[in-house]
Amino acid sequence: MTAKQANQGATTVINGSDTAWLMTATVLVLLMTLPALALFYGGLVQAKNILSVLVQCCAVACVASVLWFVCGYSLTYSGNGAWLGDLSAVFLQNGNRTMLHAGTNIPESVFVMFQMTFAVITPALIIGAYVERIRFSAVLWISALWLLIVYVPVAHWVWGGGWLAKAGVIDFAGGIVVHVTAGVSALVIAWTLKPRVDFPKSVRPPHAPWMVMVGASLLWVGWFGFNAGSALAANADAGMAMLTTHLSAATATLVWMAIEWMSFGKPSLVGAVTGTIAGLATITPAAGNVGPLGAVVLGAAASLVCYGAVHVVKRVMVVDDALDVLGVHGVGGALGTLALPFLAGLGVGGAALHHPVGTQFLVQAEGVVAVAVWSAVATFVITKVTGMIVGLRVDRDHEIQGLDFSSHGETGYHSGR
Amino acid sequence: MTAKQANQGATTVINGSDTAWLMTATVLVLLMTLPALALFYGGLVQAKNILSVLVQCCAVACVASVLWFVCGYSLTYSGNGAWLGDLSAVFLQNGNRTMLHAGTNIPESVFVMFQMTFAVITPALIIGAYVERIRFSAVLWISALWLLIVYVPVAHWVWGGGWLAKAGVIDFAGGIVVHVTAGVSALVIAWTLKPRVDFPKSVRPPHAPWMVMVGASLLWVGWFGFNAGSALAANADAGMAMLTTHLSAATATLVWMAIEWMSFGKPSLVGAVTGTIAGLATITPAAGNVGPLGAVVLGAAASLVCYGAVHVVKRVMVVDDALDVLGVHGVGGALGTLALPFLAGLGVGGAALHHPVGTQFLVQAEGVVAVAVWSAVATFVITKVTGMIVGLRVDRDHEIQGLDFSSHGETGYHSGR
Amino acid sequence: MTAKQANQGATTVINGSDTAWLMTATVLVLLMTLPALALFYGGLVQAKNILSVLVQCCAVACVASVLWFVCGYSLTYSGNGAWLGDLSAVFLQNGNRTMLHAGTNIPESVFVMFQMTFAVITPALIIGAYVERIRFSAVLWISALWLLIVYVPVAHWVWGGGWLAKAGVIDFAGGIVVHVTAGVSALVIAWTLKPRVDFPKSVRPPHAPWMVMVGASLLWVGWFGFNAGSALAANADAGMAMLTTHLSAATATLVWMAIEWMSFGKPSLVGAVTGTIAGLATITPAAGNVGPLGAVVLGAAASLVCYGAVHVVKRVMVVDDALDVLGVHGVGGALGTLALPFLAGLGVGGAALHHPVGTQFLVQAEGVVAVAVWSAVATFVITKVTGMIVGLRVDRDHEIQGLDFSSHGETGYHSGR
Amino acid sequence: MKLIVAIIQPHRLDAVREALTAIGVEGMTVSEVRGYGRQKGHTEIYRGAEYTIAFLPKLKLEVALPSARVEDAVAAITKAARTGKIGDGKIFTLDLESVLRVRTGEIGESAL
Amino acid sequence: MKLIVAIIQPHRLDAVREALTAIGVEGMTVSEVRGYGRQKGHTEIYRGAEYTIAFLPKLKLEVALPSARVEDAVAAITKAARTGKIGDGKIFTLDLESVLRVRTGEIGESAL
Amino acid sequence: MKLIVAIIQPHRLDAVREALTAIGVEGMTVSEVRGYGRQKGHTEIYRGAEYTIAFLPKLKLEVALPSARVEDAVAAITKAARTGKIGDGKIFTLDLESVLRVRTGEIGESAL
Ligand SMILES: Nc1ncnc2c1ncn2[C@@H]1O[C@H](COP(=O)(O)OP(=O)(O)O)[C@@H](O)[C@H]1O
Ligand SMILES: Nc1ncnc2c1ncn2[C@@H]1O[C@H](COP(=O)(O)OP(=O)(O)O)[C@@H](O)[C@H]1O
Ligand SMILES: Nc1ncnc2c1ncn2[C@@H]1O[C@H](COP(=O)(O)OP(=O)(O)O)[C@@H](O)[C@H]1O
Repeated sequence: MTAKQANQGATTVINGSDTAWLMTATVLVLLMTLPALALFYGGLVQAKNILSVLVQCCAVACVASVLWFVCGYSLTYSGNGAWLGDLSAVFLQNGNRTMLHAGTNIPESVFVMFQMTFAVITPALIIGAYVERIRFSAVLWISALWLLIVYVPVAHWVWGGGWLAKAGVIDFAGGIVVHVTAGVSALVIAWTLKPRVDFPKSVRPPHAPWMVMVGASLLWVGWFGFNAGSALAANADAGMAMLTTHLSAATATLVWMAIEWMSFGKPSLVGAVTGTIAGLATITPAAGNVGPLGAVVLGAAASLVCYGAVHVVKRVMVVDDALDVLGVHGVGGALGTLALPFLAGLGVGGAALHHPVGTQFLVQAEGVVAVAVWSAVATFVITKVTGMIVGLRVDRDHEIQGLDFSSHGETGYHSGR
Repeated sequence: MTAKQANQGATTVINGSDTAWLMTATVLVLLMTLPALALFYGGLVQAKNILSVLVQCCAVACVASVLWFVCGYSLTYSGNGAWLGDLSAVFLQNGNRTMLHAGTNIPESVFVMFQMTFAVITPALIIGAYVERIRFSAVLWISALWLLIVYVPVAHWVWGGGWLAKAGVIDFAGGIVVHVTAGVSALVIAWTLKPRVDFPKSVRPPHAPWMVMVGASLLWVGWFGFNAGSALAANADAGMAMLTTHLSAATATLVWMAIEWMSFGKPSLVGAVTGTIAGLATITPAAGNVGPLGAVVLGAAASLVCYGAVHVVKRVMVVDDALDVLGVHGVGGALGTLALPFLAGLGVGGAALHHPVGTQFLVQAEGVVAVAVWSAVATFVITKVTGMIVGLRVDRDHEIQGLDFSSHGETGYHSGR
Repeated sequence: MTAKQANQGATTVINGSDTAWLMTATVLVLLMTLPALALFYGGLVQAKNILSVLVQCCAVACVASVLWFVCGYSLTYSGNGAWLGDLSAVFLQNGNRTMLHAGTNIPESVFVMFQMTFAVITPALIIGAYVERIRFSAVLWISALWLLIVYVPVAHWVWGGGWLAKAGVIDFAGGIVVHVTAGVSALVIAWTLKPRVDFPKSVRPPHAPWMVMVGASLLWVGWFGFNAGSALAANADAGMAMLTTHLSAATATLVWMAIEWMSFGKPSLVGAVTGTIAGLATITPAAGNVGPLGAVVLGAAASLVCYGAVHVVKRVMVVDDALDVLGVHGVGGALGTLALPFLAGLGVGGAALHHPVGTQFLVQAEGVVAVAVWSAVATFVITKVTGMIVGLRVDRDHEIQGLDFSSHGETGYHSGR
Repeated sequence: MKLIVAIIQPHRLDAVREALTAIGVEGMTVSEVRGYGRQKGHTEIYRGAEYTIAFLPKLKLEVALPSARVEDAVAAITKAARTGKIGDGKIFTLDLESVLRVRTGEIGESAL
Repeated sequence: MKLIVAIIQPHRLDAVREALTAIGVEGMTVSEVRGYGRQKGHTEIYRGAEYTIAFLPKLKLEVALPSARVEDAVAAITKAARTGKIGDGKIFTLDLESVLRVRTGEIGESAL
Repeated sequence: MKLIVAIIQPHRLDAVREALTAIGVEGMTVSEVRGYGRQKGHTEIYRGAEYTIAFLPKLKLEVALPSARVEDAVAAITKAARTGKIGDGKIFTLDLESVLRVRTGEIGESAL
């Protein structure tokens, strides 16, 4: 994902194939947020809150896009700071339209755009933690602050040539940068925000499981752009990343179904696709280093671990991380990050690590822990500050009535008569 | 979009990267009609008419495709006529399978197919004007005649080397060819057709806002193929077009939300995504000439202007352009076309105009006016003629009962019990 | 589709454009199963079974993916056996990540992944035959055995260099390998499984025609990856395959609408999109050999023949092939396979056959018959064996209650109150 | 007091509500129902065959009101709901023993 | 006249309608309802936990008919709706004061 | 026996069911309805204009029970359903002539 990883025969002329593939990958990653994630999350909530989730996904995507243009991109990918980039690319005024992105064979515009889709989906993932009770203005404040204070620095550390990149951490497509940051922050927000009224008694099964499945399916295909695009080139690395991504997702889906089948005598649709997402989140950091065999092992581990994690958060810690952002994304991303040193060498098709296995594991662990701590602390402050500025929750009546009408003046389903 | 624009180092051998990207872009533009536009429009109507909108989208897409094959393509892109192409490519019998499209590096088949998806979505956009009351056979007649009498000549003028192309008008991806033609024609049809029963009293909020949002999201991602594909190559122009397209859409979404928030105290989902579409339609003609800064400015202007335009059409002119085709698409397309001369030089990343700013503006205005007039006159005649041949409206009872059952013998939602 | 077909200037270095396009095509073909086919089939069943169809699509896709990794790929594409491949690529341990797939210019990983998506959708197509009454465990058993006993050998015969490939049969993207195998097997399973309770009296119109249309639209765009991807390169063959695919689908849609219009006075949405699928299935084997004119003819024939075939199966043979897998897919695939020799030379744009027309037709017929017979016999045995191991049907009460709750513990639509 | 239960064509709802408010009946409850009667249902097309949908969409209106108002109300509903086609619906009148307004606990006619 | 209100299992609707038409009762109105009773609801699975859905889908049938026909109708419904499992439902009978056919204005039994 | 028909705010359903079971009323039937009354509906925003939705979502609860239990039941429902805001709903009581349990054929109070 870092320019370095893709720096195979960098030239001074644009490579058309890499450009074609990266534009395609960009389309796929935006699709993951709009509409894939929106459908996945929207189907999981109650019918009276479906529209609010969709508005939140749109709004977060747009806020992140504009901030990325203003200074997010610059602070992430400019300069050589260990902690943060510089301001040489604010408002994307850093070069003419034919400029090549250093260390790649694609135009700067394509690199900016591809990375933007990552900056869009990461804060959007957090939506799953606070749905059905948050004030809409708080969504905007939290997302904006979070992008600049958590996502941008962490992305710089890992992908922008910062201290973790220098330490040789491997995070191919965002196990740390995307999933650990989003997962940990989700837990902190959910905990600060307090549970939904009558949680957990009030919890209802998803109002539209079919919508959850459609969202998950689009996330699956979109993830090919997310992971295979992270090779930043149309080459064998991209191809293998796609293959490992798919095998991990398929295996994880089957394993989650098996667990439910054994526990309840029936495998459910929502369970199956939750396994899919767990498998995809888990392979994300490792997609560039493991081979097919490692991907299958990782996929199986993903469902086993995430299934347990969801239980722990919801029922042991009793935190209302409504749609299990930590349990599925955060834990999955960390698992993949920590397991990859051991799986990279399993069978053929893997790629070399930056360090010997043991050392690599320690570096990976360092990355996960440092990023988790930073995400937790910063997000706590962001949430408290937002609470002071605009307040965090809608009032009880509005929550009971549903956010669709109370916050957006609309109704999800009109019989039309 | 014109061969000229893409004519950078034309060769006699097919360029694989350009071919790969254009095939991808073709897929994305077809996706914009099926199912994106169908969902966007379908969600906006009442539940009793949802299926009729979907049938209309399918039928218009197929009729346009077949006519494009028969003679539409030939009349648009063959020969050097100022007003119309020639018949040398009727039934696409103009060359063998490996033929290169002149002035590009892609196969003729790919160029034909990519342009076909534009010929498909343009008449489909007009559907928004006449839903919930039109006779299905009238949809077929109007769409077929309109494609040959309005779309084909205008596309030839602007993209086929016709008089507007010679005059140096800039319409990168269809602000004039797609949005002005569709928007103006929509108004004329809506006005000729008369409003829906009890309009505006009978107007109901969209029956499925979630469906509107899913359609809008797919239009957004599809638009990357529409605009970035219009570079006809996998290069920096395509990359910048994608970036400007995205920034305009994101900005427009936020601005429309802000307007509603200030006007009604609540931003709605349908409003937000209407802003998205306004931003996309507005950047369309300009995507190849403005830089990131210009795109953001254009996006903001899009929502401000289109929000007002929708109000004027619906409540001042009181024309039942049911889904605001003129207000959102027509006005947006015209705005982008007229504004691009002034924004192309804003910040870095833009591309040169064909004339000095002032002259370019006059040429742009000439194009918009000429095409608007032609669209209005021709569409009026087409509609009247269609009215004589098959009649324009279903009878009152059928309109009240809903077109799904009365015209197609189906019901949109079966509880299944 | 076979390496041979794509073997135009094979090299020892990876071709970036072909790789970019094939990765894109892979994404599109997976999209055809998840969620396109799931939506297409899900909308056709009753509301109480919608989720079960979605679970079946997910599960079949995952089982096929894992089996493809284990040995399916190896047995299909390794070695030179006339009947079956060898085990040299089990667990995909046959080479390093940069390995090129022999006879193509793409990485082995991309070829494996692209072909996997075909192995995923083929057994998924069969789901249409047994929905609303099958036991979920039987779905898993049948799909797994079917993939290894029917799909893998047939794919080897036709695409893996087996006896039919040697005989010179032409099946560009799977008229025989995908549609004939799935269609014939669907009939056998439906017949063995017996009809749904009270069939045909109990048959209800689709519970969500809009969902059927969305699924069909996504299948349409996905099919561009399926057919144009089968050129295994980003070249003129791919471009022409996309063009012929689109023209066939558009024509077939219009013809099916015309038939219904004449028969019932109203064209329906479900009818229109059924025509679309018939047109797509029919062009599949021929997409690489016919030109635009042939594609239009084939599209028209598709709807005429498949419309009749659906009637014969449902009302003459009275077999409960619930969603018409044989009538639409099987018959369409066979029709295209048998017609292509005669249409390849129609107008310009076609490609040469491997034999003179007459001989080619006989070879095509041989392929269709041999594969149909093998599919029928093997599937019958597979179904019987599965019946002994886990039983084929849910009990009557569960069938009446609906599989969503009885087999998966979920409800499709929660009003949320 | 009486409870009027009226089955009407879905698209007549607004007209009926206006007719009732016009005569000062300000409250009503509506539910979506499906009806079967002389109007024998309709047929839908599905892949070359026609299927009969026995039950057609109707709306059920429930209006509680003082016995004295019943006649006017029934007349108003009839007038507003009639299209003259089979399937226009029925108006049933039942005896209503008591009414209570949840918000205030008022009972009897004052609760209407 | 009487108004029969029957709560039945959704999948018994067709059988009940046929049973009623068989004895010449040609009109009825159906609504989708959710019921709670001895049959205590069911549990759905969601991410490793089971949730109880208290109310189960039922159908409510409303049939207005002459008092003389009530007995047969109740018998017919009972026979057609019974599966013998908890949750089969109830049949309530209420007194119906008057009926009017919207289309024609006919009142009383002739309106049925 | 009596049939209580209560119109309540959707989100009060669980509370009402608990209140009823608490006093030993174990059966009820619920339907989704839309209501109009003093609470005049609400306005939704659509592309720069506000539209009035006259009918608001409510739930209709039907509870058949022995006449002796009516008072407690009405009291329980009132208490559990009240939020104090306009639109809380109504409770109607009708006379119920007979009840039959489909599963067993039992009739009268024992069928409840
Ligand atoms: N006996 C009945 N009991 C309850 N509802 C009835 C009865 N007869 C008719 N209905 C309702 O009235 C509607 C219209 O009745 P129908 O006989 O079809 O037309 P019309 O009332 O114009 O003769 C039916 O769809 C049904 O909902
Ligand atoms: N007291 C009641 N009032 C209204 N409806 C009731 C009552 N008791 C039961 N019902 C309805 O009848 C249905 C079946 O009742 P239940 O007690 O579950 O089974 P059974 O009637 O076989 O004993 C319930 O789901 C509910 O809809
Ligand atoms: N006369 C009536 N007949 C039938 N239902 C009524 C009547 N009046 C009110 N309702 C129902 O009761 C609900 C609440 O009544 P409303 O007058 O809005 O509030 P409140 O009862 O608190 O004064 C309405 O939405 C409607 O469903």
